[in-house]
Amino acid sequence: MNMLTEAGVEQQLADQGNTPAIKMRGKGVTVHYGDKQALFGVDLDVPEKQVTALIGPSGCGKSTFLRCLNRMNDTIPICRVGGDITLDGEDIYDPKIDVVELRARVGMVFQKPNPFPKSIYENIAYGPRIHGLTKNKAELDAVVESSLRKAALWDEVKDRLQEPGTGLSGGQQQRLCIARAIAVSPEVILMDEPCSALDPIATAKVEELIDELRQNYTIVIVTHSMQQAARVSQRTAMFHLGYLVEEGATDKMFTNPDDKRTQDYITGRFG
Amino acid sequence: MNMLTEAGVEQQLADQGNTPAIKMRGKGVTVHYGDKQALFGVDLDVPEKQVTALIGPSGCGKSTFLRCLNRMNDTIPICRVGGDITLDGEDIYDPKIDVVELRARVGMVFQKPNPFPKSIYENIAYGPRIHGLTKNKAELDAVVESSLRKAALWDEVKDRLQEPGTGLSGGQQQRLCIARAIAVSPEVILMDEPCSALDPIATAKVEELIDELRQNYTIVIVTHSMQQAARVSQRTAMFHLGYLVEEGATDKMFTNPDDKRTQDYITGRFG
Amino acid sequence: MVSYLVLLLLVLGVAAYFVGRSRAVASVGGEVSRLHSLPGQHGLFLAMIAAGPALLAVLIWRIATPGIEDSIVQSRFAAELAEFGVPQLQAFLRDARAIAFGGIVSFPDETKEAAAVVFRSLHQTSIWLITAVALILAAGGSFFGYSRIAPAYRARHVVERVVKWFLILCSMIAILTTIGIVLSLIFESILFFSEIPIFNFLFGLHWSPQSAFTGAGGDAGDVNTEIFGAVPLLAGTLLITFIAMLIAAPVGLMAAIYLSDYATQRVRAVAKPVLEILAGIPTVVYGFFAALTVAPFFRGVGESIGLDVASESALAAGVVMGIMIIPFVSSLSDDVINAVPQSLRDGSAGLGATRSETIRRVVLPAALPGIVSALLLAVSRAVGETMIVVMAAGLAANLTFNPLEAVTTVTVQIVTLLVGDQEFDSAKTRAAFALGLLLFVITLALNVIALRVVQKYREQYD
Amino acid sequence: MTDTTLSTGPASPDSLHTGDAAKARLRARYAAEARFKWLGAGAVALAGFFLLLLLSTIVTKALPAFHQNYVALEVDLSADKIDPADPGAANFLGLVHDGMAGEFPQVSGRQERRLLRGLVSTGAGVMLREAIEADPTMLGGTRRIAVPLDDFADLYLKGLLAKSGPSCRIAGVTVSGAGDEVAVGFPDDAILAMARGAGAVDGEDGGLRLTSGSQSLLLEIAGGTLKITELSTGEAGGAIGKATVLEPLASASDMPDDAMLRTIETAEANRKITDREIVWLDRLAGAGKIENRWNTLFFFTGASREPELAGIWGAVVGSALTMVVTLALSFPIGVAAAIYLEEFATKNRLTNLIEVNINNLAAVPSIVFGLLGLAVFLNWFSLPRSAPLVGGMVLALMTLPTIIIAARAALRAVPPSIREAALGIGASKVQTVFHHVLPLAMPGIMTGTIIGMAQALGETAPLLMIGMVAFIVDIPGGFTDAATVLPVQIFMWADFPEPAFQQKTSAAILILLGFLVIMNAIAVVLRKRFERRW
Amino acid sequence: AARDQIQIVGSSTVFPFTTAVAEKLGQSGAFKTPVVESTGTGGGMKLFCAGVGEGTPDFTNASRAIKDTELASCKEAGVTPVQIKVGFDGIVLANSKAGTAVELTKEQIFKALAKNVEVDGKVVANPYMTWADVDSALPADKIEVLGPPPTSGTRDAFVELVMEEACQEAVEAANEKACTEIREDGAYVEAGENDNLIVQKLEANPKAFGIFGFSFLDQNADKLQGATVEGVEPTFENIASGDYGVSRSLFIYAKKEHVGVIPGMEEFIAEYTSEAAWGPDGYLADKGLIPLPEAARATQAEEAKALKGMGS
Ligand SMILES: Nc1ncnc2c1ncn2[C@@H]1O[C@H](COP(=O)(O)OP(=O)(O)OP(=O)(O)O)[C@@H](O)[C@H]1O
Ligand SMILES: Nc1ncnc2c1ncn2[C@@H]1O[C@H](COP(=O)(O)OP(=O)(O)OP(=O)(O)O)[C@@H](O)[C@H]1O
Ligand SMILES: [Mg+2]
Ligand SMILES: [Mg+2]
Repeated sequence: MNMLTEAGVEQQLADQGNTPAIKMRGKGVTVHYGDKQALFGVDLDVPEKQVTALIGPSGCGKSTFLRCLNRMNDTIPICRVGGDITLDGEDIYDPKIDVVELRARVGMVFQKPNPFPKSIYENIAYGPRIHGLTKNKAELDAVVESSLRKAALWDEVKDRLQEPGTGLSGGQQQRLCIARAIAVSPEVILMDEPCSALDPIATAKVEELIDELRQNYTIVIVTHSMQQAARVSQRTAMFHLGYLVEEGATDKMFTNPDDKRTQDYITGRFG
Repeated sequence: MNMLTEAGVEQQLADQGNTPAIKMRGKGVTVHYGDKQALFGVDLDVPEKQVTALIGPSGCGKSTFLRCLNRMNDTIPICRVGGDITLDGEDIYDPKIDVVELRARVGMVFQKPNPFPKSIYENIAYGPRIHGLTKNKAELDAVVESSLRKAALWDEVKDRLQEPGTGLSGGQQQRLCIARAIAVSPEVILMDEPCSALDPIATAKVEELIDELRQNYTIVIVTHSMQQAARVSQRTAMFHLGYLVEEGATDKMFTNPDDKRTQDYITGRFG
Repeated sequence: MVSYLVLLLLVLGVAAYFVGRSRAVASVGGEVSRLHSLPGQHGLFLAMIAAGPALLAVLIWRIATPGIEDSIVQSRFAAELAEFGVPQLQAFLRDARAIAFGGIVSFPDETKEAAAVVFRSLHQTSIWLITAVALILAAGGSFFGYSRIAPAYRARHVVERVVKWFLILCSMIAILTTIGIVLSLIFESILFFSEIPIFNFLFGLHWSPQSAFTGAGGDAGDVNTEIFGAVPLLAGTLLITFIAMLIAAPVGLMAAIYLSDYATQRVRAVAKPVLEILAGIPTVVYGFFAALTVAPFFRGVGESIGLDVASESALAAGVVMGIMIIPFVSSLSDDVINAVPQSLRDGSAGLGATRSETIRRVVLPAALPGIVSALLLAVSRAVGETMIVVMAAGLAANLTFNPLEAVTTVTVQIVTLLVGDQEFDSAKTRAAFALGLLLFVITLALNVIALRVVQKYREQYD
Repeated sequence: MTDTTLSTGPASPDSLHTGDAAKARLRARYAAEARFKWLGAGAVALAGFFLLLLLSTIVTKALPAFHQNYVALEVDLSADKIDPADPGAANFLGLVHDGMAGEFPQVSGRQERRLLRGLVSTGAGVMLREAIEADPTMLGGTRRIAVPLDDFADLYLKGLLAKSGPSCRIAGVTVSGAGDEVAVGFPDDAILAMARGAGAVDGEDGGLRLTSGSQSLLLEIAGGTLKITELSTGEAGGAIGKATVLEPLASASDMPDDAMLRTIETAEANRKITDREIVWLDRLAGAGKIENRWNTLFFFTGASREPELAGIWGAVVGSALTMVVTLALSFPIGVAAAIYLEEFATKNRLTNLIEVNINNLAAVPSIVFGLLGLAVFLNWFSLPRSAPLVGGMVLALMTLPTIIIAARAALRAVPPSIREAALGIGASKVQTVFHHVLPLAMPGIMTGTIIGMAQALGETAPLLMIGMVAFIVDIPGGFTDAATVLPVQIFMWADFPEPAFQQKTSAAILILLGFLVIMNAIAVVLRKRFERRW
Repeated sequence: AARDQIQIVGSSTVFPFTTAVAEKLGQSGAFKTPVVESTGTGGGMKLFCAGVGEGTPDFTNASRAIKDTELASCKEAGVTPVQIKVGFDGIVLANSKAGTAVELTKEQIFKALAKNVEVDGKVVANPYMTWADVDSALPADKIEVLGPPPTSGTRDAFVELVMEEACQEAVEAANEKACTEIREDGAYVEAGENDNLIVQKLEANPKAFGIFGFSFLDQNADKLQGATVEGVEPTFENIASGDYGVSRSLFIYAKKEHVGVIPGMEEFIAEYTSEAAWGPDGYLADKGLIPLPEAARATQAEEAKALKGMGS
């Protein structure tokens, strides 16, 4: 799938330069919801096997950008996406591209937990099943268990795997959705505020998980917690009113941002 | 409506003792979801015109308790509530009680934002309308505006009041639900993680709002952020596995908790 | 006159609504929020209590007076009417009324003229009476309601209780209908079973109530109890319904899925109502279609591959019936499928599921109860259909599960027996009632099972 | 944490979703996807195809019924025929028949006169009377009045009864003799071949005989028409034969002339119209006295046993009245019952019982509802027979389960979070339901209503028991007047022996469908407005 | 109060004729057009005999004479029916003109359609599959006859007039009951009461025969041909003269108690029994009703006019 397109070459060059390869790249991404423009020409690279955090005030377009990365916006009829977004150098909005494969490779945890009205077990097993990732029941059981464990939910639900996922508490549902997403082992995981409903301990566990996943996966996370962004991400991008204000290594962003707005936002002096 | 029940007398006594009056009181509250018990005899007083924070790990029963306070659990068929809960000394589970009135007096912001599939304006205006809080359109407009302003959403949506509330970003929806709840001016406001999807600035604004509301209203808030609990609440209750672990003045809870578990949880050394 | 009264009461109701509202508002000095209930609810309450009882009284009057008037006139003219039979009496009253209040007088005479005078005066009196009663009720209700309006008065409760009782009443109609149906079937059925042993009826394998009335079969008492076996009919019903569902369920369901998840909005907006026309085409048309187009077609196909297809076959009737009930499945399912929240579809799509996987594994299970309802409704319709079966599958009660043969259904037999030329008090006609009852019991049992199943597999989303 | 996750392993997540195995799986999944989609499209197309098939056959059959042929006659309305003092007493049909006779003064025999009279509709007299009642100034003098033709005459003129064959000109035909039978002579014997082609049989005398089983050969000559009955070879290569006079020649004497020979391919025995009638009708048509009018009679009159007079309006009104009652009862009651069961009732034995009951009612054969209506509404409440009020009530009972079931499914599909939202800000249960849940469930409820009403509109069986399967001429004026409904009318017409009713049947079906479409269109528009996804 | 519009119920066979009369009465302008329902003879009798008064019909059509039990229940409810025999309905066996014309005897029909027949002195289930099996002179086509169901009066008349008669000659040993039974192995197709459908099915399948009333043959004379029975062709004249043996009488019953109560009843009877209606040239003949012999018409009209009640 890695074709030697221009982007591909560029990526290889990047590889040589010892900086991490670029897994996904957005160039001049614009999004309209009907008449309302939600993103204005966002250029953002997502480096491979790193965690990229998207921060910014509520309504600035973080989720919108995130949903562009695996074309979830396709499901909103009034939504139109412009610009280029590539995955491994390939344009994901190319008509030739296969969105199903794309979404299998670029998984997503949604902002509002949306468990299926099925049992907890079925919620997790769904992805591996449709992708045919496991050969038998035992393997599937193992995947379900390890996914739930990683999402720090196993202990709470191990005795009630057959109960409906919708009967869980808010935070449990959120973790269920995280477990569901990682069960299919995507290359890129998009997480929209994965810890918003979680208590500090669960949050810590999810952050640990993110750190662990980073070894093999590329991760993009939306968060409102500066601390969290600082803790888990290597790169941070700051959005404001639909514009990408600034983007760079997390250390730098949090210590010495270029943009005044970033600084204000991070220090909580915004608005 | 204040009948001189035993509880009422008690409350008056409490008033004399210069401690704040008890607005709501739970005694031995138990909740079962089907066979599963979610709350085990919780005793908790909610003092009037103060902010009470409920903290605890995910799935410990915070939402469940909160939902008992305005009988939202009635809507879950498998849910059974035991024990006594009083509002102004009156048992709210008394068959004589009018749940509608109860809920008008005890408003709620849900954990998952659930705007009506109507326009933003209608979302806010609905409550005042059914409670007859405004005399004319102008007044209603004013209520809508001030509610949205208080929830720090006005600037973002003032030009699109007629668009559907479901087309807002996650954080915007959450603020919309806050605005919707305060538009009916309930005596008690229950907020289930009202800031989970909000950025720090919006969070600060909501916290400000809570602080402001405290002048006139009683507030119960569920939060996962210790900082937030410390910042906004006067009293804190710590839940764990369906038990109320400890309850007391926030200052004390955060500096010198009685229970080991509280201490561990607050300092993030839990689990 | 009375229509003016009704109009007056309606006006009063509307007025009461506004009065109640403003009174409620006034009672709190404009501070509406201090009211327990909305001003509108107070208004509604006052309107209901002011106009409701009076209107009810008028309604009762309207239903009751003609009878009362008639009996008064009858007793007044008892002497003249002594000789009259029922129809003459009725004609007398009809004509007298016609003379009194206008209308075609068929057989005028003097007594009738006299009676008309009585009618007129009676009517006048009764109008005055009801007017007085209605006004008293209205006034009383108004005062009572008006006095109740106070900030703390729970007008909403009253209004909502009325609403709720209305709702309960409406759902009770289903029970009443059921009782009515059972009652209208049971008496004749009992008579039937007194002639035909119930065992023979339930388990008999032979249905052929041939022996006719003219000379054949001897006396009425001499009934052959072996010819009323319901099993072939049930088998036929099952067969045809099964074939129909074999068409309607997949086609309907797939159509619903296509319309709700694949088709563009415009296609859906057109296709759905168009398909719904299928449900409204009169069954005679389907009958002709089945008998003259589909059946010969199947017969031709059958012959070409060496199968012996009867010219009336269960297949033809079933297939056409299936077409007819497609919209029951497609439209109702489409609505429930469409109602599954987008977030669930998003969740599945976000995991890399294809659209069809999302539909099959997430959307359909979530919509299952609704779909089952739709399917049940379609089955019900198929079970109850007659015309297509009569025209395309014939009336011969063969005990067979071969779809290429002629069969008949319970419903068809009920209709044929009821509209036939044989005398009504014969076992043959009564068999129709027994069949109706049997079908009722069987579908009841099936529905109980279906309810259990649905309750078990219900997935509550959100 | 035991990391047994995936043996394929997070070590190489790339291969998991982009490797060959994954590609193969994906291809299979896409094939399934495509199949699924095409199945869906196919299902819609199939259903659409069936509909089209049904509609097209109905429409082609129905078209002739939308026009009706009238004949314009000179009718004498002078005072000696109609007494101006009492116009009602006159024999109007007789006047029309006189007018018809006036067109064909030469027709004399009793049998023939009867045949001629039969060409105009028997309803012509009533129509004339009504016209005069509406406009008495018509009286006193001869008027040109158009009256409808009889059904067979009408069918013939529409080309549905007899097939005309080719016609050709023949020169030098001689006619001799007088009376009903004449002799004809032809200059050459080509006519013999034609006769043979027309199915003539060999007579005993070696000639050809044209019987009622063969095509008709008609000879138009000298302003009259002859029907050839016998032919044989004549002298000098010509042919001679005998012919029946269908229409007398203008000049009775022996005169050679150019003649038109026309054939009517359908043998007289195989059609419901005689040669004589055909000739008369063609004559009238040739004289421009036949008017093909838009069939207002069909649209705006009540039922009749005469096909040319039968109209659909009575049934349309009856259906409308019945549907009004049905809708007014079943919609609110159905929705209310559904709301109660789905939103208010606690789930217990009673509600389960009600639920099972409702589902079961849907399966009750519709005629049983008729029995119920007979027992309850007619016998118990003594409501009138054949009344739309009762019909509407019975159909409402029949429709209720459909609406309730659909409404419940729709209500159930509304996410609970919406209810919680409303309840949470202090809306009462009733408010929650009526303000939020019901509007969201409306599309589904509408669908149930559309389907239920469609079913009710097409139903006949339950009406049988309550007297609405009936022949009713008068247009109903209210809910308690005797009335019938469209499907009954269709059913009855489909069962009448007269062939002309077959077109009427199809036309009536179209009317019913039009009725249905109008009824649904309103509901569909409403439904669209409520539709949204959340 | 009583109605002012005549109500008629009953047989679907008589329905086309009674409706024509009703329409005529309505056209006269003096009365509302009577409401004529098609309920079947049995259902009609049930309604008719339910009692007197506005809720009950004034006339009922019948494709057979009232039965004793029905008359008894009429009496019990205080109803005196006035019987008027209005004409005959020939029952014909016909096929498409595209098929072969056949001449049948009653015995052949019996052999073709009976459930049990006598073969070599033994009563066995009907073994004949083709017409040629019945009689070698007949075509070698599969026997397929579309006819009315057992609930129909037409079927009863057919059974009585053809099957039983032939049976008594053919099967001496057989009990009476066997004579009335029609085969159920698919050769006889019970086809509902929509005769137009039968006509169309016959058109589509020239090898099939149909059994139905004469009026359908009459109106579809261009498509169908009637089989001769015992050498007699089913024509209007033959049925009227009684030469064609398979015909039955049609009746209407008037409710004597309602005469003089419901307007128009006498006029309706008068119209029905007028020569212009039921005479050989009347409009009912056009509709396919076979008139009674002249003398019978006279006595029937006489009795009807006098309202001669039954059993009184
Ligand atoms: N509808 C339900 N049916 C069954 N079990 C439920 C339901 N709702 C909650 N529970 C269970 O009850 C327990 C307490 O749930 P609750 O929602 O109160 O937790 P919480 O403290 O609010 O957690 P979180 O912070 O994650 O929202 C959990 O174990 C949860 O799984
Ligand atoms: N479906 C939609 N229809 C219309 N407008 C939308 C829709 N979804 C989002 N928007 C608008 O687009 C803008 C960006 O929304 P987005 O969801 O990307 O915000 P966000 O950064 O994720 O905010 P939050 O932190 O509150 O989730 C907002 O103004 C929002 O109102
Ligand atoms: Mg967001
Ligand atoms: Mg919670």
